[in-house]
Amino acid sequence: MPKITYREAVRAGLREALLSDPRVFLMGEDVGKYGGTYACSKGFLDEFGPDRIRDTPLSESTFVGAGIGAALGGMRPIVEVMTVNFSLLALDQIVNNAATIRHMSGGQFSIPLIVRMATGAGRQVGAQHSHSLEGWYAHIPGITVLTPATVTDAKGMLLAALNEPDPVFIFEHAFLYALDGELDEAALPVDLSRAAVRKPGRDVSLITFGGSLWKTLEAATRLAEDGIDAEVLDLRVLRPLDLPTILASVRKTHRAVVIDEGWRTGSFAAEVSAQLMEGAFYDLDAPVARVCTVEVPIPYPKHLEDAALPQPATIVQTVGGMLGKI
Amino acid sequence: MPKITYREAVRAGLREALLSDPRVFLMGEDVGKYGGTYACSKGFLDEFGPDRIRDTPLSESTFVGAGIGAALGGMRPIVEVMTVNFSLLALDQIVNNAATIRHMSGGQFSIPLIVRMATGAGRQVGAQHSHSLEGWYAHIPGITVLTPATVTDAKGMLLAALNEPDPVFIFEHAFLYALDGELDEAALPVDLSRAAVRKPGRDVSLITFGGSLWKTLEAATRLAEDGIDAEVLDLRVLRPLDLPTILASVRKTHRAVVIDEGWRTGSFAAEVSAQLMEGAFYDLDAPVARVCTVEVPIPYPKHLEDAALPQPATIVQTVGGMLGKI
Amino acid sequence: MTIPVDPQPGLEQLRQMLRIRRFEEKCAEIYSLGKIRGFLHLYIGEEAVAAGAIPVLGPDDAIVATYREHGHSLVRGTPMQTLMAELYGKATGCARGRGGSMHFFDASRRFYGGLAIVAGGLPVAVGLALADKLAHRAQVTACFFGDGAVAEGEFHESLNLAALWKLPVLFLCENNLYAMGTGLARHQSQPDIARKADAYAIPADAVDGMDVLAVESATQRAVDVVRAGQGPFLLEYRTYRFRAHSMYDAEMYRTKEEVERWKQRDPVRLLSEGLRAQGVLTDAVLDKLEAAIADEIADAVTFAEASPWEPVEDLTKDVYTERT
Amino acid sequence: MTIPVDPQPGLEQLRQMLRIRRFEEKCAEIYSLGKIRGFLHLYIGEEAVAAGAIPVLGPDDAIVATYREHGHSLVRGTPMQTLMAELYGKATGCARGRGGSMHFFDASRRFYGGLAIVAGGLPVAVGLALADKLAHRAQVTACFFGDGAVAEGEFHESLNLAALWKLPVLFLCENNLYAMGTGLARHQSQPDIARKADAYAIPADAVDGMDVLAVESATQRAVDVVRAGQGPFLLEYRTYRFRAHSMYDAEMYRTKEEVERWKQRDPVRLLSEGLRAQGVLTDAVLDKLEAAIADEIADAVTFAEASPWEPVEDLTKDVYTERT
Ligand SMILES: Cc1ncc(C[n+]2csc(CCOP(=O)(O)OP(=O)(O)O)c2C)c(N)n1
Ligand SMILES: Cc1ncc(C[n+]2csc(CCOP(=O)(O)OP(=O)(O)O)c2C)c(N)n1
Ligand SMILES: [Mg+2]
Ligand SMILES: [Mg+2]
Repeated sequence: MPKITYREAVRAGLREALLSDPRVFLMGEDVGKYGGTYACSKGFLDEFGPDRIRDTPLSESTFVGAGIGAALGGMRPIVEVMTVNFSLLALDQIVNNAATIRHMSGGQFSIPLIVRMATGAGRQVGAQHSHSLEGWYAHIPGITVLTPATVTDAKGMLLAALNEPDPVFIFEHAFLYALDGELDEAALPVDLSRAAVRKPGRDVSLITFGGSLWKTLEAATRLAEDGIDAEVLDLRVLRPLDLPTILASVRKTHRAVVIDEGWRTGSFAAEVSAQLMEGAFYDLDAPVARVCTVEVPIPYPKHLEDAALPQPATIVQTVGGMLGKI
Repeated sequence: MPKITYREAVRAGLREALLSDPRVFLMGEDVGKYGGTYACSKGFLDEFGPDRIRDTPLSESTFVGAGIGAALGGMRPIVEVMTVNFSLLALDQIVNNAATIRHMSGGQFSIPLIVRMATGAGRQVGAQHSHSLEGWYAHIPGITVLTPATVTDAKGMLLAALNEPDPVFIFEHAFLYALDGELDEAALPVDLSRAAVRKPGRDVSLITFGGSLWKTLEAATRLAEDGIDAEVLDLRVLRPLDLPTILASVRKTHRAVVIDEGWRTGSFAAEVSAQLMEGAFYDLDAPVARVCTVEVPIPYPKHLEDAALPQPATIVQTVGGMLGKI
Repeated sequence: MTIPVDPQPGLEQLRQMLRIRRFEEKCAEIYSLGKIRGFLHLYIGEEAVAAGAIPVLGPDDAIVATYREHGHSLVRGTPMQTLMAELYGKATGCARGRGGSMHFFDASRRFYGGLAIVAGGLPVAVGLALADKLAHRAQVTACFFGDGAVAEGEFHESLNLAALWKLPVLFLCENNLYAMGTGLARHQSQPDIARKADAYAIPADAVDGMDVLAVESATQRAVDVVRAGQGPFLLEYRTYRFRAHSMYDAEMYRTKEEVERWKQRDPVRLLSEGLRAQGVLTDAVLDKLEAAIADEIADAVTFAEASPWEPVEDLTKDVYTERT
Repeated sequence: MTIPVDPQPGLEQLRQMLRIRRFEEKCAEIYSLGKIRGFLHLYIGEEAVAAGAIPVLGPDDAIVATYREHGHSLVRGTPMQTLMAELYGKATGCARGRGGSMHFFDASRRFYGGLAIVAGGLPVAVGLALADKLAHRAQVTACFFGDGAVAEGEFHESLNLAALWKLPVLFLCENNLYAMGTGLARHQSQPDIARKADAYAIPADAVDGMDVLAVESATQRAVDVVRAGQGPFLLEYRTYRFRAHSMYDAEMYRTKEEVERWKQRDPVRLLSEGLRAQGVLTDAVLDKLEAAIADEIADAVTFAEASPWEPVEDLTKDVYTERT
């Protein structure tokens, strides 16, 4: 399988979308002339022209709302909100329009809208640019929330999202764009209904998603050195959640740690823990643990940012504590 | 103790705040000439004048942001966002400024801001006007989240919030304004650090907050008729959460149901469940259950809205199922 | 008020205004019986705007309106039965009863709501127009909003985006001088709304919103500009709401005299007088009109009363599209 | 460019502009060593704005700026040592190292950031001015923002609110013709920014932002209006950024020629030439200035390098105020 970067995979997915469906167009801040903040649409303005690659003014609420309108009007808009941090300005359109219009109209309207955004911390960009709010978004009925963690998902989820008749939000962890990986073309478009076991194991289920997957896999490797066989589950889709796969894993391992870059209180990890409480209580040999971000606006210096975020070491330590080892 | 309505209690709290501290002023849509959407500031414009009772244009982001600025400038603004539904427009100011500036500046600045808003469903006002997002807000470090459910808390939390040096968000369930109750003046300003046991009991802990408290108490009454002695816990403060009181209750009853008007996935109830997983796993005789709102934009007709929201009957049924009775 | 040579349009406009007026009077009555619930924002006093503006649009043009949209739906042609059923919350309603007063929808007439967050419809309208432009359809999108919406950031963002991209959007501001209880001069530092268009290099106009014929011709001019592909247009209708903001309010924010003064310019009365002076409207004609409208309303109420509720089992239907 | 009779102000402005220029050149150097991380938005090319505008303010006036605020902090008087330490993320930094380049703060100089959400500072500035007004303090709040911010809804909302309430806010737009990679004409349908003030009935002006003396006098006029209690003022500085948006970008959105053309109007060069023509600036004077600045920078770097990190135990300190 060819090795490409996550950024290239996103770009390839976008390009395929644009080539395959004339209703698809891109809009967002600097997706055109600049080539995309994360270079995911580099060259597109030349290739597809300004009608389909649309630079917007800084006005998140309106260009996301315009995406909703364009989808209602029969197009297949792909909106890039530069980062999740700025999406807060568009939340009214998302929660009150994108998520409600289908139901509220009695099913008369569909909104086949895709919104992509970079998410996550770890690049020393400080408190206003380091949010991880994909778990927060997953609270909202009416939308689908995707967190591609691999290059195959980066491309494949975009293509799969194009087939969705309802709004899909794709959160790309900013740290992943430079990640190299094997692109499994045969798997495209990927299945949006299932979580993925990224590493099978018997002793404990490490449940995570997005950028934290790689830290979790690293932790699993370290745990293996200590003789602990961890299963790593990548949720992939936060809404709707693939509960059967989670429950199957935990019923096998009897232990679970949820790793989530969101702040602990009200994290998506809490939802997973509550689901395990409800669905696997009698299978658990130990309480489900959470490894989340410390409840603090993310500070700029590396040592403090590292201390705030989940790290392989914290995961290893949590598992060790749970298993009474290390 | 005198009986007054929740609305009168809020109004009395606001009035006392205005009388006691010249730095206090009110701003928001229709707080002045109109007298407040829920009449909580009726007569204030005449009594305190237009400098201190400020009608704002429809511009949630800016008047909440102006509240942040005024607090930075040494005032004690009380901002009314008409309802939580419109607060989505102000989330950038809340998450990126109000919640971060103190920490991000290295502790140089305080933001003694109070933001009040009506929350909740149950009045047949449809999908865009029926959100319950206080649990969502509780995800954000740097702010305090209050959910007064009684008339004493309605007044007392406001007064207590005035002593807080950091941003406080008060969610008043719209259904409560007409509620009658006894105002315990001796308890004012109330303690913001503790959850309250509203009804002691031995068999199960019913954990809730805000508007759901009254449905939960009604359920407890019905359960008592069936011989089930439920303890009813009113969280009161969602952030910071009073975990010791929750744990003490569940360690006594060994069973818990969390009742929350938020949508189930990512609800605050999930956080409470996860906390019990972590702090009371070995004390639990049954998995913690959640009674939440069905994951659907709230529909207008009464029968569908009732079906979407937590109800005394659903609580009773859940407890019955848990105890193997009824 | 000048009356056109052909009297029929004038009569049709009177009929539409009376349909709105009588329909809403009935709604208020039913509301007090508790059969309509939630918020109910009446359009009474502002009928000339919908009645004058909407017939100018073609059947393929799109409309985005607010929670005060009964009049717009009626004039657009959504059957009164389904609107009344919607107000009752019945399954036969124009949004299957789920929306209620604030959320009328009608896909077959490109009526995209009934959106109840102030200014929230503007970006959606911009997007609808963008879709039309990208698909090379010569359609326009008419976006109605109140004076209160002008203060919201989305007004500013939407006008800028629509102008930058030369999108076929009619920004139609129903300036009734109040945002709930806040008068125009207390929410706009520049109360001349049409004048704001210059900040976006958009053409604009302001028109007497109580004069249905003036509304019609100003809207027609605006539509012509927009349909010619010259980008958006901002049109301000100067009108007034005769009732409370929603069903009840103390109206402490305005005087009885002010309301009475505006009622002298009641759009129904203005048009009626004009048509009478022309000899087009007689008592007999009016009686016939009123009788037909009374029948239509009675029929709508009967329909709504008799209609079924959506089964509770369907509560979660259409949160997402059903997969087959 | 007219040079004032007293040459000292001109020299002081040159010194401030050179401090910014050399400081940021050093920052870029240190960034490539990996000692400064995250985003680093250089102000190079725009120095005349901060150097001309900020000295006009009094010590009790407030300032709200953006992520491109190094120049503003330097001119305001926050010691260069603490700014450099902030860029290093050290505990001695002006925000204890927690903020970094985008989040300079200085309570003692009423410098409220360093706020990095575009337009997010405008409402805060409105609130600061409201506090001053309510407390009857004759202070003004200067709010700096870019041309990109003008498109955001908060620009619109904030100007309206400040004008309605006659608040002492200086809205200072640093129009450098680009919002990241999007040129002014591609993000503003009405690219004449000062002209937008009419939509809020606010006085406005636009000035050559490369001419520090013009910046100074225009700002002084604006401050006079605002301090007189006549409400806000919108002032547009027409300037240009010589470097990439943040540390690196491909700059595909503009031509080298355009950048070169603007460099002909380098504000440092313009002022230097003027001062030389006047005989105020000589090579010797310039060498002395540069040497002093080089010392100041070297000292700041030494300070930053030698400074301690905030202990990791303090991570959660100041999320909330410590209770005693
Ligand atoms: C964003 C938002 N804020 C507040 C409200 C509550 N609200 C509903 S209507 C209204 C007044 C709107 O006034 P205007 O736009 O002039 O429309 P009108 O009611 O006069 O037709 C307000 C404040 C809302 N629906 N949305
Ligand atoms: C709300 C928001 N959207 C997007 C961004 C990302 N961003 C940072 S700076 C910038 C361009 C801003 O341009 P302008 O206001 O002209 O300021 P300049 O950088 O030119 O000084 C963008 C898009 C942001 N910080 N905030
Ligand atoms: Mg109005
Ligand atoms: Mg710029």
